[in-house]
Amino acid sequence: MDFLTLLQVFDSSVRLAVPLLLACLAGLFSERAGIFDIGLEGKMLAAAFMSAAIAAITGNVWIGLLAGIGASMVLSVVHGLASITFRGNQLISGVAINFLAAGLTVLIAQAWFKQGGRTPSLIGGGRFEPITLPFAETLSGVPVFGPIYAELISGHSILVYVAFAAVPFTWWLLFRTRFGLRLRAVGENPAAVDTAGVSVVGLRYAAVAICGILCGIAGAYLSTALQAGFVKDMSAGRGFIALAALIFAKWRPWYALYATLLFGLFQALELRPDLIETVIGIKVQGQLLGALPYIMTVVILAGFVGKAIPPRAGGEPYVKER
Amino acid sequence: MDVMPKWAEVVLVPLISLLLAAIISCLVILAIGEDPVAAVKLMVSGALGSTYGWGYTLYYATNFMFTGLAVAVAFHARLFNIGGEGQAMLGGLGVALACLYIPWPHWSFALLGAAVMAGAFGAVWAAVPAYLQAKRGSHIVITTIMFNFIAAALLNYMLVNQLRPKGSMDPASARFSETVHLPSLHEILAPIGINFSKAAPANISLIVAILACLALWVLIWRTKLGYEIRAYGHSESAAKYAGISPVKITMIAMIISGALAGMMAINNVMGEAERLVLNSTEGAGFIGIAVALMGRSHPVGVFIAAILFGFLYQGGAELALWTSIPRELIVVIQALVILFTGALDNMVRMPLERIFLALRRRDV
Amino acid sequence: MTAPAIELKGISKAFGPVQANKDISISVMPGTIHGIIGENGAGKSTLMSILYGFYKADKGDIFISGRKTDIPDSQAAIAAGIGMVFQHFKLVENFTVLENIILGAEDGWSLSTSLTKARKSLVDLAAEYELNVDPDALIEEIGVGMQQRVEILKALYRQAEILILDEPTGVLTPAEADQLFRILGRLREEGKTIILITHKLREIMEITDTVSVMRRGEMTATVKTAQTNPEQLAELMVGRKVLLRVDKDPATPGDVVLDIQNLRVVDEQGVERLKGINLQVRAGEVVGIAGVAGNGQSELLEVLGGYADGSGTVSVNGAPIDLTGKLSDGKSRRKRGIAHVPEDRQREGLIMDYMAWENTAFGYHDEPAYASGILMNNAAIKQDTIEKMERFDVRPPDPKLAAKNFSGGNQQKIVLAREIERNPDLLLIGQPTRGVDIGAIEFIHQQIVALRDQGKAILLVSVELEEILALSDRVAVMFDGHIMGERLPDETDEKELGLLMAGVGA
Amino acid sequence: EPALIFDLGGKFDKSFNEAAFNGAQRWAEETGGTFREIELQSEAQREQALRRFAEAGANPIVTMGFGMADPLSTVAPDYPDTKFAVVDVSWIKGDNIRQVSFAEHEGSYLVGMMAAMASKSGTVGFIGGMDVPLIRHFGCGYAQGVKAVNPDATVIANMTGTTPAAWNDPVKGSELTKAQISQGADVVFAAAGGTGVGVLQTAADENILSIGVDSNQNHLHPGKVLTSMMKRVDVAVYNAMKAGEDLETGSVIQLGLAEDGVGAAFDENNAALVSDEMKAAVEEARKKIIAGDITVASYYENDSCPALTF
Ligand SMILES: Nc1ncnc2c1ncn2[C@@H]1O[C@H](COP(=O)(O)OP(=O)(O)OP(=O)(O)O)[C@@H](O)[C@H]1O
Ligand SMILES: Nc1ncnc2c1ncn2[C@@H]1O[C@H](COP(=O)(O)OP(=O)(O)OP(=O)(O)O)[C@@H](O)[C@H]1O
Ligand SMILES: [Mg+2]
Ligand SMILES: [Mg+2]
Repeated sequence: MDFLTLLQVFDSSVRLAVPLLLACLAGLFSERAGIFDIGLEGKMLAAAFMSAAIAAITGNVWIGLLAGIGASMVLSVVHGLASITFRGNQLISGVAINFLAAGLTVLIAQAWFKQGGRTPSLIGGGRFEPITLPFAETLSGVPVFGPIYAELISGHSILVYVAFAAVPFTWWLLFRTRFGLRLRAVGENPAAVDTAGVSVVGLRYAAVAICGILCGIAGAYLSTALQAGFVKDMSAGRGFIALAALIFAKWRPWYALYATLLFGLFQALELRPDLIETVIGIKVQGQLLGALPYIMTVVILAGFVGKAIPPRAGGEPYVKER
Repeated sequence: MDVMPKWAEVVLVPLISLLLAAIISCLVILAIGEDPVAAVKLMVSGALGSTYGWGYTLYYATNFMFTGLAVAVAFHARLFNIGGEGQAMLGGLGVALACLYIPWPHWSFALLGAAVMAGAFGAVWAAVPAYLQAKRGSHIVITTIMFNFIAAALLNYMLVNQLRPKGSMDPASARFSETVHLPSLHEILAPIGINFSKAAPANISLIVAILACLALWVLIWRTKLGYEIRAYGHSESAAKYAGISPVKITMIAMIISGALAGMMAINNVMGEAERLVLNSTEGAGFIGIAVALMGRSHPVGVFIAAILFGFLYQGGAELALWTSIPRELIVVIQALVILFTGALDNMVRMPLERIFLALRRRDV
Repeated sequence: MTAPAIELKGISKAFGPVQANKDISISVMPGTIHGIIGENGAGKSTLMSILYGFYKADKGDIFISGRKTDIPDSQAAIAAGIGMVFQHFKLVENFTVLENIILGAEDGWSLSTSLTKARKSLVDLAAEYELNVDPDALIEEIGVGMQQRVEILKALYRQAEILILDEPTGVLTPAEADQLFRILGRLREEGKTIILITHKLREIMEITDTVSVMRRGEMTATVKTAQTNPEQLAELMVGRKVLLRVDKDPATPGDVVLDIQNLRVVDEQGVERLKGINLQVRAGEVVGIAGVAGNGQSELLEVLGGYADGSGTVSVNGAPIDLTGKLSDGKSRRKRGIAHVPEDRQREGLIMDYMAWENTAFGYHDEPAYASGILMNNAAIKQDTIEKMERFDVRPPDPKLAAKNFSGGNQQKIVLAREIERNPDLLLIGQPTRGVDIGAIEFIHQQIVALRDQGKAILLVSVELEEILALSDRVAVMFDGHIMGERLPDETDEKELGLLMAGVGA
Repeated sequence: EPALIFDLGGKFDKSFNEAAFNGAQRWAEETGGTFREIELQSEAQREQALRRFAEAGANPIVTMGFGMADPLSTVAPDYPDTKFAVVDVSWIKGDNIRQVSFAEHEGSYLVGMMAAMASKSGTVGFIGGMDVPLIRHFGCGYAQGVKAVNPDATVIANMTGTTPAAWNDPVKGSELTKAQISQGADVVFAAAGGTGVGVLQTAADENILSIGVDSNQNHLHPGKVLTSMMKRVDVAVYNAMKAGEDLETGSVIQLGLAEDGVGAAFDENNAALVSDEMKAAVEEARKKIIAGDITVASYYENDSCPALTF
């Protein structure tokens, strides 16, 4: 396997990892604040649709992005109402949101565009185009680093860089600011936050809102950067994989990066049976190949990752008086 | 100490929640330019207005009872089994193998044998994540999600490469022989003079599912094992104090859970399709999560929630048949029902509690 | 005349159908320590939580330094100079001490700035009040005594002028309690106002200036401490005369029931917690284990109770029991006639979501009396529960009430009833009266003595020296995983035991 | 009144079902008639829809997809007066059933030839949706066509997945395309429903050629889609509806190249991409296949493929 091939696989891993990463960080904010969220999938889907729809209508992908974030936020508010204000079951709320998004996106798409639940293909300014970073051309001649820079680092859409920047930012926000301290505390022991004179409800809504923003970007990335339009159910289970990555990452931002990159790598390898064949020497049977990312995840989980302890107050509504 | 009388909690709250979901659904129907009144009528009469409708409603409900119970029993041990889908797929494989390769003398033996196979296959598929959770601390939510994907690949391999009869392009097993045909409700009820629709797929598995509800009720609330499962679910530290082994409970609860999910296959694979098709579970494993949550993990609740979802499925089918309402609308209606009855129930409960409290104060 | 630091007028509060506070009025002068006593569930914590803005009162007004003050949330309370140390600490377990202290009282958005600043003032506070804590230790890794210091520091860091402490000594050793009182005295001298909730009349007499008594949600009396005595207070509290001493005859020890030889326990982190324990308990005697929390007492109970592994030999009635493996669990221990009242009733002794009757069978649920075949005999368990509740005076005597809805004292009675009535050969009992009111303490102590008098062996672990001295026929003191020595209660005193507990002398 | 039963993918799957819908729509527009339709949501609805429409007097009932084979053979005998048509099925029995099957392998063979001729690298790709025999059937014909032109050519074949989600995962389709490009492919054939949207898009973005499927998808990216493997499901549906109650049944209709049931699409969108030489070669092969001079091996008949392993 030559170096360039390796870079291409990594490049593919990055693209596949980015929606997972954004959704994973989204879940991280929410769950660190004690709100479990299995509705990541639905929010991503809603955002994918709305951003593509609005980008198609306005021809401006940035407006599309905002609209996508807005759609994801609306679902976040529903989740917040159910799980914070009305202290409902967070899992049920998440399940409902997934269904709601799956149904509504197609209904609205059909009503607006009459193209069978799709949006029109995005052209020109309706899409996020890959950005070539400065000197990518000039440096590509430099051995090792050049190709890495030109192939792997350069040439992604802006949202990819946003996603990667979100990792240190999340870390910084959570572990270096007052807001982060409070957010983590509210997921561990809301009563401590409450008696310290900080609003539990306010913090949790803030967390859920950030979750909405990140899911919104993840969805927009799918439909306006990776693709040029929305297709029904296009999130294709990525929200659930992100959830798995979140547990894998033990609710930590840097680990989230590693976990999603690993998942991305597995998925990228699945696309390259030829490489697997050259490495292990035998042709992997087709369906087995498809199952490989999931088998690898289980193996790694069982072999190398210890027990993951979720935020202690996670999943439980904060009830003072019964 | 409860603020509300039990009937209000059990009947009034869900009913009002359901009503809210219905109202919003009607608004959505209006918004896409259809007639909500006609739609509701169609759904109700289509799903509940005839033995035919009931036959389909109950058929779907049977699936959801199995998967709902599966999720519920794991919940009692505080284990979140998202793997019902994969376990049900494996159960289907078990049923297919039992029905295709064993010459059963009579359907009753076949049902028994197939149920055992389905349960065993489902149980094995749940046991691996359970073992990894108990012994290695691998989070069961991830492993069961992964096992769903792996199950899909395995089933695909079995159907496309192994079980598919030669010459058929349908990735499905051969049809099972007539001897393993399970009696439908029509055949069961005819001798006692009830004329039940012949066309509907509801079959004797419904009775198995109801028995499973009963059995689970007994298990959870009447047996030592159920007592231990619940104890472990409520407090692991206390369970240890009492000498209840976490490993044992995790394994047993998940094995029961997987077996129940797997047993769904006697309904859809053996009872309805009479062959194994690629997409036989159709998300029933995931609906099971909603059913269990809405049924508050109680077998009676699961039973009722399963019927509700059966109604939504069959009512939705009727809508799809006779109107041009897109099928996604039905998904939206399902979502609203789950949201209002399952997650926003306190929105209804809180004001009701206040009313009942005020009433009580006045009485005193 | 100065205005009262705190004045509550006509406070009422209901939790659903439960009227926790009824029209309560109270005033506390600045620079005093005001005690509040009352039975479990009398409404003490509720009243203080209202003052701290944790709950909102249904009715009534709050005046701080004579000014009517609205306290809709804890932020308002903090702003009004109120600090509170809750009965169940409100700390984030996996945060450091410092992080817990600044939580909600940070300086600006930057955490490091806040932490640096807090670290400085913490040093000052620690020096001023002898409240030494390691600012970088995680809460889950420090003892409850330390955790309490953190709670107090939290209040002081917020410059509280009024400090509320809800049952602060329940978890402290005598030495720690003494130190706490020194600090409280100090704060009083500085003119701060302190409200102290406690079940221990000795503490009330020792430190408070005035004391209020609550019963069933009402304030029944407020008296000057100097003008009252423990007997009177107890009677005010419980509504009947209470015996404040334990009445018991000398023990008549029989055969050795529990024989521990060279018992060692290594915890999950690989730290040796028990370093070779030798101890014997005979039939018909109570052996008390004294010691500062965290010196191995909990591990001793855990390994004997069957939920921690150990090495060495432990024999019961002459036959050894397994310390590791399958037969070293709670079930097997019970079969060998060992009953166990665990230290933490809420985490271990009870399933808080189970109803009382279900808890009555907990741990014994597969015994023939409660089960046949695979089924539980629920009717028999319920019947048994009704009888037990009556004999142990559990209130309310409702077998269908969930354990979490009983007060601490009554929860403890449910556990005791279950374990004692099994008629065990050996009873392990940890912290039997933690957080329990006087009336219940009296009852629990009587039960323990009665069991001893039936010729049973009892191993008692408690951080209450007073309790150890009152109940034990022999006292062993633990320090750092060792037994420092054994004493007879009549031939020792709190001072000597205190030294042993600190690892001094032998 | 005729009825149309779509397969699980739903009416707007951008390929198979959508083609059926277009056929029905064309019939409705031309005749002014109306038809009933249902988008199936579950397996159990297959039989249900058949019976309900039959009972309601719909005739003929046109159904889509191999999944209908088994339910149809159960239901059809119960309604002898109703005519049924089923697309993509050829192996069941029934006097009142018209089975329509397409020689997808033949059409795929032709586009495979074009792919090989258009390819400069000698490597071409195939991206299938869910791994089912039908899709292997497509891939198998395609690979044979490629090899016929260039025996040394490499065909890279990938399936998107093993669950129905594989039909609607354009993101993965996109990545598969990129993966194939990095292995040297410069033409890719997508037989993957909604996933194909991503394949065609990425091929256009990356400046390689793509081949559409089922309906003519050349217009999606003019000048970037080499051709489309047309499968005239619309015609089959249109014809069935047009025949109405007189639908001829009891037979298997094989729609191959001869019947123009399958074929490569040529229009102004791909005119610039198709050389005369290419056109001529395809035309010649078409004739030879019709004449029986070339046999394209069918995956169905062999359960394996001479030119490709799955
Ligand atoms: N959050 C709550 N929700 C509902 N009821 C409550 C709540 N907190 C307390 N109660 C009820 O209010 C009453 C008073 O409780 P409170 O905690 O104030 O008693 P207490 O005097 O502090 O008792 P203890 O000595 O056990 O600490 C009890 O009957 C209790 O059951
Ligand atoms: N949220 C609540 N809902 C109902 N009852 C409550 C609630 N919180 C506390 N209680 C009840 O209030 C009473 C007193 O509770 P509190 O929290 O003061 O301590 P406790 O449970 O008595 O524990 P301890 O034994 O440590 O005193 C108990 O009866 C408890 O069950
Ligand atoms: Mg209290
Ligand atoms: Mg208490």
